[in-house]
Amino acid sequence: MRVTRISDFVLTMLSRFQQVDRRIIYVLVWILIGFPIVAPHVGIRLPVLPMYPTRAARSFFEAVESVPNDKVILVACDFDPGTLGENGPQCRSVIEHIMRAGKKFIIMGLDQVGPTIAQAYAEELAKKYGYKYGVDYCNFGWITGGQMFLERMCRDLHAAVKQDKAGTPLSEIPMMKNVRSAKDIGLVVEFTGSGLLPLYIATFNAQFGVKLAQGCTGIIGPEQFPYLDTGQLSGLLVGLKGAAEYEEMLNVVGGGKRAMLPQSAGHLLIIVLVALGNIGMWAARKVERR
Amino acid sequence: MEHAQLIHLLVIGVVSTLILYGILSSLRGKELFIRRLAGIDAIEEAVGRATEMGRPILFSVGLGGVEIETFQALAIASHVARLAARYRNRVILPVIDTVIYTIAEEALREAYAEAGHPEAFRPEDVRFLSGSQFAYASGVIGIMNREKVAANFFFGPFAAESLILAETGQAIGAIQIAGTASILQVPFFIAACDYTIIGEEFYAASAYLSRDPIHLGSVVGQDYSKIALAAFTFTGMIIATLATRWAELNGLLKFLTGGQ
Amino acid sequence: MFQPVENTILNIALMILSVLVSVVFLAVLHNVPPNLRMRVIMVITFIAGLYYPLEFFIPDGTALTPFRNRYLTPFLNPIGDAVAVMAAFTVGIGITNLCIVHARNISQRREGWGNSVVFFISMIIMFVVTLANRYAPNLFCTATAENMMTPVQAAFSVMFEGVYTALNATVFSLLAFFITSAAYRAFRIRTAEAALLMVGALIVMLGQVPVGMWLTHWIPDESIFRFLRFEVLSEWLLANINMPAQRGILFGVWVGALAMALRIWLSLERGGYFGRQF
Amino acid sequence: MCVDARIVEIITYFVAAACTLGIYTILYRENRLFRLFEHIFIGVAAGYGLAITITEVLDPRWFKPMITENATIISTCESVRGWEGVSIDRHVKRVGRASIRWETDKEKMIRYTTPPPNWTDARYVKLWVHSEKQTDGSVTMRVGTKHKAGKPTAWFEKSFKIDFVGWRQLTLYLKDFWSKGELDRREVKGVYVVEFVADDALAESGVVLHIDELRYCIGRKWYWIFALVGGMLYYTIFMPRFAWMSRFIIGIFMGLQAGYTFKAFVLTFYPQIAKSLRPIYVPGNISMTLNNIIFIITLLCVLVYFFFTIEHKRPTIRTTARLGRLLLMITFGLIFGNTIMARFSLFIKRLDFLITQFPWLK
Repeated sequence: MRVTRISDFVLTMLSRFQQVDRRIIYVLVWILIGFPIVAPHVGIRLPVLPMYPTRAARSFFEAVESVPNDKVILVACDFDPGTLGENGPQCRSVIEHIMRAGKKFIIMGLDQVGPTIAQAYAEELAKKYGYKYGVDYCNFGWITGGQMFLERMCRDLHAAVKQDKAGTPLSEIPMMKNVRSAKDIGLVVEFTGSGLLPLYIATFNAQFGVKLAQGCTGIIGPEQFPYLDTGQLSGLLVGLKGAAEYEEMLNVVGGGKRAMLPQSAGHLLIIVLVALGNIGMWAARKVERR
Repeated sequence: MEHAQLIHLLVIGVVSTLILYGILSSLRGKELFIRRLAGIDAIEEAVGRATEMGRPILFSVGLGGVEIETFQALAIASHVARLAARYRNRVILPVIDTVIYTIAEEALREAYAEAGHPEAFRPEDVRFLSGSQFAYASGVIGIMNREKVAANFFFGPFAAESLILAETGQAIGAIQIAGTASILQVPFFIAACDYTIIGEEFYAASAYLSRDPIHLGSVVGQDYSKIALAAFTFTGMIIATLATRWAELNGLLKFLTGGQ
Repeated sequence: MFQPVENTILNIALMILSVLVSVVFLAVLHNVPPNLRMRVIMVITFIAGLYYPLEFFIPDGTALTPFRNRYLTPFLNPIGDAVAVMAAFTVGIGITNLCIVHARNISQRREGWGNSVVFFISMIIMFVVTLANRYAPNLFCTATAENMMTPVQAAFSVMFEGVYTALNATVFSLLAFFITSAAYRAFRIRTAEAALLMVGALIVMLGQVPVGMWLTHWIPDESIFRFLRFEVLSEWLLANINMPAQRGILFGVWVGALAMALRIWLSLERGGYFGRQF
Repeated sequence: MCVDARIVEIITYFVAAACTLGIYTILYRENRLFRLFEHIFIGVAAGYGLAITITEVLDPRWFKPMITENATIISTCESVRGWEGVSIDRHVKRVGRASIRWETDKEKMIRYTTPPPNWTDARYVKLWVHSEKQTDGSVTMRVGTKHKAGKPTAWFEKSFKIDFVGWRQLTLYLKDFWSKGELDRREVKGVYVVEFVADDALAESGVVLHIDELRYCIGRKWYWIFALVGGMLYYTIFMPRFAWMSRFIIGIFMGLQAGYTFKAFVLTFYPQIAKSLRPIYVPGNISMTLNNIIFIITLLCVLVYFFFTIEHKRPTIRTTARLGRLLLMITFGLIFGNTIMARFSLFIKRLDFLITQFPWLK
């Protein structure tokens, strides 16, 4: 095919982008996502991408900051290993912020696994911030009984939850002396992959006016925005992005920010491929018209 | 909520009466109209193409267990099998649920008999692959590649494995039709299949194909119910708007939302 | 009438008696003319269909509430268990079908029969190891020190974490590749619809990663153009277009499910599996 | 012949790595290695599924209720915790490593203070009692139960004679217990103490008794055999003469499923309608009003798209349906974009596993 003009040559080259072979795409995915993960292990330091926290994440941060010192924060870990990938980094960075802000907090959860994982995070961070179990934080463990039980907790914490996860009665835990009911709870932060928020709204928020903030997975993110608009939620972290935003505000590098580099690389790959595909299609149509 | 509120009883009562009214009026011979859905020609064209290439057809009901959506999908499978049986073409139907395996085997055997070629039906084409989602998915893409299927049909409830099946089918060049009510999987079927039927469009398609009075009446009854539900939602919104002004309406609103 | 008993022999006797009664009942039904038999099955489907609605829709504080609390609500769990147990018995059908297909491959030396042998070996190993891990974990040696494992536990760990969970997670992770190639092929501005599909996806993608946010972070957060920032636009679209649209689809899907439930319950369903005479 | 966990970990890692890379070969094209791992996967899944069906469904929810007594341990009598007035005895024992020793002459009454509270379905109590010699005295077992707050405690008790030597297992039917105080037998939820009182004749004889394996039982539920009969009906599908029997059981299944759809409609779908009842105009909040208006327009357009009985001829219907389809397309684009991060993290986790779990790197 004799090439009459340079533009014809360029167009035919571009039109090849219309049909990139799928194996090339797969190799690109291996490289672009694989490299950022392998690099740290072979000593290559990678840049950490800046995050721009959304308003919902910033109000989550302010909600934790604004809790008066005489009140405690309830950390509700209603997630299981399935959504640990997203809820884990969120929970860990919020606990680190609570410790840095010097507030007391209680861990609990409507799921068996959540409180255990949060306990591991708390113990690991406690060494860094000098937090002592029983004085600065404690863990009620797995709570069963759903909404009715949450309501009983709001009215009288000691009557509802007789002992903590390790079995020591609440009366023997120093920090619980002046924490009797929902009046002494400044904020409830909930981490979950399933729609459990209405349970907390109906009890803590609606009846006792306690502020609520949530860290949820990406899939159920859209369902939680209406609660932000109505003011029932005073903060929302969505998926790994939410965890990365919180870590940015804490300027700490955690699970969220570490994942941002390969995720960005992957997303960029798709955007570039889509662009090339469209350019290729446009070029091919141009060549046919000639 | 252990037990229903009154509003739930009313809504289900109205919807059920409208559906039964649709069915009864259809049984009494009332001429009913359903607009032709593009999905139907796509099904016939796909079966025709597979027969020309002399390659088998693969039909998957996804993660379908004993549930309503799976029976709707099996109705489509019977229709596809009747079409394929005319040209003695094979329909491979891998399943994930053992109860559905028994029902699917009978449905296909009967479809081939109805089309006049009972001997063309091969029992081992209806296969139980595995009870676990991704073992099933890896089994199906194995079958697709080895049998070099020419047409894929994905009807019924699907989850994350939808794109594994559809993308592999696209890679081997099969013509693919999908229809599911699993909304989160529809985008991936749109991206990888030649034609995607959304939500209960595929149910109306099967009613259109079978011309069965009960099915036609049911689709008409369902349309009446949707109009009723839309009207109910709209009036509810108006009441909610007025409730911001007149607080007494909040009681009515609470009744309508079933005490939420 | 259905009360548990204490002594073993009586228990076994009653079990045998129940089996005999069922066999007699089925034999009687077997000799009944087919269309009468079909009526019996239609009646049974109708009664089975009555249980959940009655239990759920009889409100509290009415004349029927005591009836519901006495005869319906207590059976919620037993019926759930019974359905699960009867469905569990059908697992045999699945396994027999699998074994027939693979046994035929081996006996007729069909191409790829080696894999069928591999299928049988891995099935039997996993079956034995999982049962042993549950019922006889310390089969060959009992007391284990802190970081020691019994052979059965070791085998189960290799088979479960090493094979089953690894294969599951890997097949699931294939989606990362397939989603990329599907996006590349599908997001082409061929028609208005395909273009909208692409635009929707691109906005959400850019709203999720730092690069996308960086592109529009120069728009001040307080200005009225705030919604043009990718992450804000993506949140807004997800909440105000995606949610109502999904709800619109659900209206049709659930009305359709109700219609089919009505037809199965009243045995109005025709065609396919249902149509055949008995 | 135990195995060091460290070695098992290394083997598990390499097996998992082999499986992972084996499956990834499908990305190039379908090949023998992928076929091998596909069949391993289907085999392992079949074996695991069968084993799990037995250990999680058939054994606990069918076989055990049908064959065993469905007993609940009140006290294993292996230690004195919760007991008052007794001592532990490691020599004279019936079950396990120890039993409870009760010198009737020193302690006229012994108590067990931490029994399981919920005895609702219990039908009889079983316990092993050992006596040194035959006596004409008897022991009364008293069970104290507290009902809702404010109600007085109710007691129910039964006595049994000690007219045997050596170990004997006693079965005390709860319906034969004589009850003091108002007791609702169907709702026995507040049991807080179990006492054994020796009568005067026994105390004089000063016999030393031993108690072991104190349990309350529900009994063997023979009627669960019907589930086996129901399950077997499925297999008749392969026998044309009896195939109607499979219709019998599938009819019941589908009836239950159809009935449950009405309940699911209310529990799963109706909240969606309830959440859509939003005010069209929200005083003082322009953005919320705008959002709600767009919400309503999208909902109605998508609904019109799904009408099948109206020909799309009339312009109003046609444009609304067209707008509905476009809104649907944007929605599917949004869902697609929203899922990408989750799918990439699956692959990131696999790579993370391959690299960080590498035995010598950890």
